[in-house]
Amino acid sequence: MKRTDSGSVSGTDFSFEKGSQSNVEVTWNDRLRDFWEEFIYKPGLVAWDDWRTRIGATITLFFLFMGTVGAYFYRQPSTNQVERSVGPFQNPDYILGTTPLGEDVLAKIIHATPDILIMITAGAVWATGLALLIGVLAGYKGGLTDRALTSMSDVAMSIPGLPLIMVLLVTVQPTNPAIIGGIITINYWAGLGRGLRSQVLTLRDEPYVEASRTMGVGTLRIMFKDIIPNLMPFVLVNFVNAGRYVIFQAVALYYLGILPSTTSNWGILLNQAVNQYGALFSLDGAYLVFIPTIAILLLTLGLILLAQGTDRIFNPRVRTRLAGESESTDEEGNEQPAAGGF
Amino acid sequence: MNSYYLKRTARAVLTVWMVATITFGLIRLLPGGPMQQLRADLLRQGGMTAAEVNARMEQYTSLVPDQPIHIQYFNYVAGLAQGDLGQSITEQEPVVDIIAETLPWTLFVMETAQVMIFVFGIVLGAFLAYKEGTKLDSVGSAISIVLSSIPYYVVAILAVYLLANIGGWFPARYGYDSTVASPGLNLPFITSALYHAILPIGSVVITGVGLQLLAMRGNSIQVLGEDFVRVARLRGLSDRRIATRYVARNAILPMYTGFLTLIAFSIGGSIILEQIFSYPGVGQEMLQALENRDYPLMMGIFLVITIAVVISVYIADLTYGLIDPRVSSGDSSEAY
Amino acid sequence: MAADGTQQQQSALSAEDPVIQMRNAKVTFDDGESYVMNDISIDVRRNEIIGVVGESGSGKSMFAESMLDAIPDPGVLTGKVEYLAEDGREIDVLGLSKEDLRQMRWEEISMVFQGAMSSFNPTMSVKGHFVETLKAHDYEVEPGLDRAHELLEDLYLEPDRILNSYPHELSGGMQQRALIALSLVLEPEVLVMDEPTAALDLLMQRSILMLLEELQDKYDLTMVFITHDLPLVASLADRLAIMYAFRLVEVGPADEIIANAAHPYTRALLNATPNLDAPLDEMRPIEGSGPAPINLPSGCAYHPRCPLADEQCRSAVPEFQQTDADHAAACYNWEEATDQIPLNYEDMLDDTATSEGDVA
Amino acid sequence: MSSQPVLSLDGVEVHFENQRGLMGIGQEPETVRAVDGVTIDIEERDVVSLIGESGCGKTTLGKTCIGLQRPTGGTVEYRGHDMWDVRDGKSDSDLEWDDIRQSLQIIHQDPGASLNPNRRLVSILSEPLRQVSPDLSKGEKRERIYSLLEHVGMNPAADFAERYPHQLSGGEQQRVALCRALLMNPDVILADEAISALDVSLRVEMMDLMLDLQDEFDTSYVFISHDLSNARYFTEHGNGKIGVMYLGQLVESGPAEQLINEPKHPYTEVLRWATPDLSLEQTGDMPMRKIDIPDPIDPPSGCRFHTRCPEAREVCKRETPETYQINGQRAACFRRDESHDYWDSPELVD
Repeated sequence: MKRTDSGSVSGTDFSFEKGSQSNVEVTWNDRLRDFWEEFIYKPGLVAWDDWRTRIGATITLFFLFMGTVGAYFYRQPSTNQVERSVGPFQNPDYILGTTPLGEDVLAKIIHATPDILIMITAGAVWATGLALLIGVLAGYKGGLTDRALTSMSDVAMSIPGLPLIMVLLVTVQPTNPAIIGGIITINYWAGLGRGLRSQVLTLRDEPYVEASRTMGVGTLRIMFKDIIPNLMPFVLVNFVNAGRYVIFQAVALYYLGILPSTTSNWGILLNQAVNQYGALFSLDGAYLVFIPTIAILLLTLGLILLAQGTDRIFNPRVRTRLAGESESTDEEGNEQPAAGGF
Repeated sequence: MNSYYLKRTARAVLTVWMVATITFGLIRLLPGGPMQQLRADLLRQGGMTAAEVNARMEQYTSLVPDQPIHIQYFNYVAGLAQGDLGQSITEQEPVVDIIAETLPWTLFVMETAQVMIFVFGIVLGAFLAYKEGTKLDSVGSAISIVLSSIPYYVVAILAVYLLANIGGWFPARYGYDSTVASPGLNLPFITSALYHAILPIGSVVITGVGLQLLAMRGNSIQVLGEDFVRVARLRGLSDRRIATRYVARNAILPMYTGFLTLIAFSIGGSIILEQIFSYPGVGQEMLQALENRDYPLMMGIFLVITIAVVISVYIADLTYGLIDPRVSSGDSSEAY
Repeated sequence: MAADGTQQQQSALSAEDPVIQMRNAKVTFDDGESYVMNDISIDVRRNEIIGVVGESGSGKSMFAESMLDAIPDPGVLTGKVEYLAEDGREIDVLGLSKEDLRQMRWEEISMVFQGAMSSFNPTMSVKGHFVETLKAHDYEVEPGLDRAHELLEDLYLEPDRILNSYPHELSGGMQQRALIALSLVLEPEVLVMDEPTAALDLLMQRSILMLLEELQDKYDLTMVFITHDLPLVASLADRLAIMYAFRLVEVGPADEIIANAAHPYTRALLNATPNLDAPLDEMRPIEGSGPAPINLPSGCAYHPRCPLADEQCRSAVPEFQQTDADHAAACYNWEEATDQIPLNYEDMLDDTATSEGDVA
Repeated sequence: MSSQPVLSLDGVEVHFENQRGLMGIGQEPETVRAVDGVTIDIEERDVVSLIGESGCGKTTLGKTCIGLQRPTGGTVEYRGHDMWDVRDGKSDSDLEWDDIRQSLQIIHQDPGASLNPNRRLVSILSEPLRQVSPDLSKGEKRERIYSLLEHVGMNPAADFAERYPHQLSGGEQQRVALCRALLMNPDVILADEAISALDVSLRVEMMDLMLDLQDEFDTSYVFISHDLSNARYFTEHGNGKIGVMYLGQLVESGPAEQLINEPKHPYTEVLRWATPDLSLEQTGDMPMRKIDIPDPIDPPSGCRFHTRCPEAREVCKRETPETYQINGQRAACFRRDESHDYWDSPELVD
């Protein structure tokens, strides 16, 4: 049937003479089941399959547990609460030993974790979020916005991190860990933004993005439906790297005494070990240096391993293979069998 | 001048100018920022009229405090061009001289460390790529992951602790042994300086090489899978030639841009390293300036460090055009 | 499985003056469970252009790579591959040591791949590729570059401009021709080409084929041209070998195969490719799809898609049978194929045959 | 022919400026004249094929037709109204840009890249329905998607709908791309080399499918290909016309059978020579004087084909031939005009 009016699709839309008319309605629990399967069950399956993610996830969950439940139950560290200068694993009440001021080392480690975790999440979310916004906008829009945003991130990128943070912290004197996290990654988003921009530049000209544009799909919807999902592996890896950067900088700032030593932090423990307790000059004070080091190492290691494993989550091939969905036999038959190939 | 280099030069100059403006902003406009706090300190000392305070502040920062902003800004930039960054409060010396003394030490440690990280990362990364799938490969990768999970300053502390204080094999402090030599181009000074630099450089390299190694390994494995490597083997080229001219050469390209951003953050990181080794670098000066509120020195160092970063990134940027022919013909945005 | 090495009686497969002899060549990736190239025995004749045609996934690339023993690991090549040089040397390719194999490749047999762009080192000029190849085989560079100049001129390219530019500065067609020149710079006797022009558009493809024909006369080369595009290679090749499901199914002179292909698959392939001569409504695609190496149908692999399939086809793999002087097909019922599967360009064949007599 | 063409392009030009020197100053910018003065009409339920070598501007022209590329010269009219005036709100017609946009769709060459790897088919195919009829419930959308999938031979549709693109073969992916375009109920679909990436035996199948669906969806096709035989098959079945492009200009156009059997332009004869056929009789040597296309930045003077044309003469270097009309066929070559002084100007020899 020929469409009468010009172009616009009014009542006379097409209907199929042929084709089965099975009516299909989508119930509410279908939607829920889809959501569960899509975002929790399958990614979990993929994550667990790779040994790196398994270790990474266990370590990170351990710290999460320590930061929440542990901090809630275990006693606050305070001076002279226990016997002084006891080595680790000698007494079950204070398993990790005590400081020369009589503080329980395990308490200090545990109670530093909540702040560190908040700082990491705040800093990483701020850096990745801003980088995603600027990178995608500059990459997709192009032209003047691209030039402006790129030169802005050029400047931010070339300002060395630590000195800038120091200047800001000295003037702002923040105490809330979330703000500290944000300030620490004040210019970290620049490098990430540039990486995202170049990825978006390639994605923007992909046929499926052009097809969406041709269908008249809005720019925002294209960004969130077509471009960002394909960036997620890159974004996630850098989200965790931002976390690693925050840990390193935060501990350094506490160690240097720039951040107030009122709150507890592994950096402060290190600072006290080195400057006050003179741990560096005799072997028996070694545990005061090694314990915070191991804490930092473990948390960072957990994050890095988690990142390396998770980019497979966003790869649809891996997700379907693991979830047991059948791989269609390729119609032309691919030249190389699953095993080898060239 | 090829358009690519022209664009890069323009971008470097623009960046330096914008950084200078931001530093000016940080000093002058930040509420509770350095200038206000300097005025408060001077008033607290007491016994000075407002005019005297202004004169003293002008002496330190070579800026007349109550002039309209744009004139101050103009003087600031003009002063900057002639290298006048004001005067340090604590050391009563022009900021520029202090920086001139200390910046070489920082650049020496940090740039050597970066170059070593880059070289080791490439060589070991390519080596592991060739050994992909073997036990050595998995062990090597695991070690690099663990090594990159420790902050360099923690390794520095451990180095001072175990290798210097307890072990005694290396000097734990200072840039050179003043008893043995005096600064100058004489051999004892150079050997002593090198001897003192081993621990700082070592701790940065050990923790930095891990990520670069893994990145290089990933790139090399990807290049090894490319057709032109297979065709090269069919053409009978020697393995050595393929490993260097084909695999390493193409695997370095993406690494180079990562290396650029590393320069920026490493110079910033010198502050804590020099505090641990009390190394006479610009980082330690910055820390002391921060601790005793010596704003002119603090902001001067901040500006110089940033410009040093911009220049080193600019140099690396120009050389990038040499190793990737595709760039110098057209301006490819990923270069930076 | 097929009887072991069928010797002289299949004249289509053997040759008086072969340059390459392949006997029961097999390639497997999972040590024997499935074969990506299954029991190929054929001779490549000296100074001939043989076209090897097959849909993607039929094992034709393996056939090309096995001539240089260049199967990528973990692939394993078994059987016998003999190279008989012009000066009488007989070289068992699979028996060669690593160094001898390195010498033989490119000096005796060289190869051109499909993606020219990905066959060049992006950070090196085209000249760099020529020089390092000459040096790797201890040829003097100067005379080698003169040869390169001549080759590039034969290929309608300006030698100096091409040599001094980087691969990304050349168009697709130029890169492919530079690659062909690079593969001939050591004056090999055999040039194996795996879909060399597939990525280019038609006019460039045909032009390159013209140039290959001229090069073959000038340097009296033997050429093995692998492609999925039958009409394209039909005009260039002296002989055609059709592959299906990792086996050879038909071999014979090009015009013979075009005029009366014996194997049902070849006839179906000829009917399926759109070309200018066949009347429009008779073009029919081949139903179904080529089998994967793992679940290979029993007996003749084509029997699920073949209209002539009978019990015999389903049980045993057909032997090669002589259907004409120099033309053989591996099919039990090849006689009925001619009348049961008409070729849709029959009338075009009749008038050209009658008007000029000799079609080739 | 029907009343008003769906699309009519008049003297369309598309020039790309790439900046050399710093931000445009310094060396003057190079202009690539991708499309240089093309006039063509696309009727209702029509098939127009554009053929030519890569780099001749056929894709750019195709994208200009469906409004993805803004022309730098000439006009592109959709049902009589200038498309880009509507876009800029300057047009008097009651048409909105969204309606025009939604009625001109595209299918790409590489099936693997034309579907978002991260979305299931059902989500990919509900996108067009969301644009065209937003009020449909999720159930109705699925129903319509299932019936179209079965219509193009992908059943059981429910199973295919849940799949990701990487779980489909090249042929299936291309059919989904076709479904996506058809669900927009478009007036014109640009098939940009839509079948050249498919395996030989699948090409005919895909072309047949596109032609069957043409009647049902009442859509025209702009079919781009570098292969004359594919274009001929598709155009002949849809009884449309073929346009031959060279360096941004339409050198010849006309009904498929006429154009192939009696080509009126030397370049079409060269393309005809390049199309392999099974009769094997025409060998002959290289019909063109040069293989490579001249640099599009400064195309040859006069008739742009004169540097490679086997019939080129001195006059071709100086003058640019206008388009001659010969009973339904149009060709831009002096040879079509007996009285032109081309015939007595000396042979061009380089």
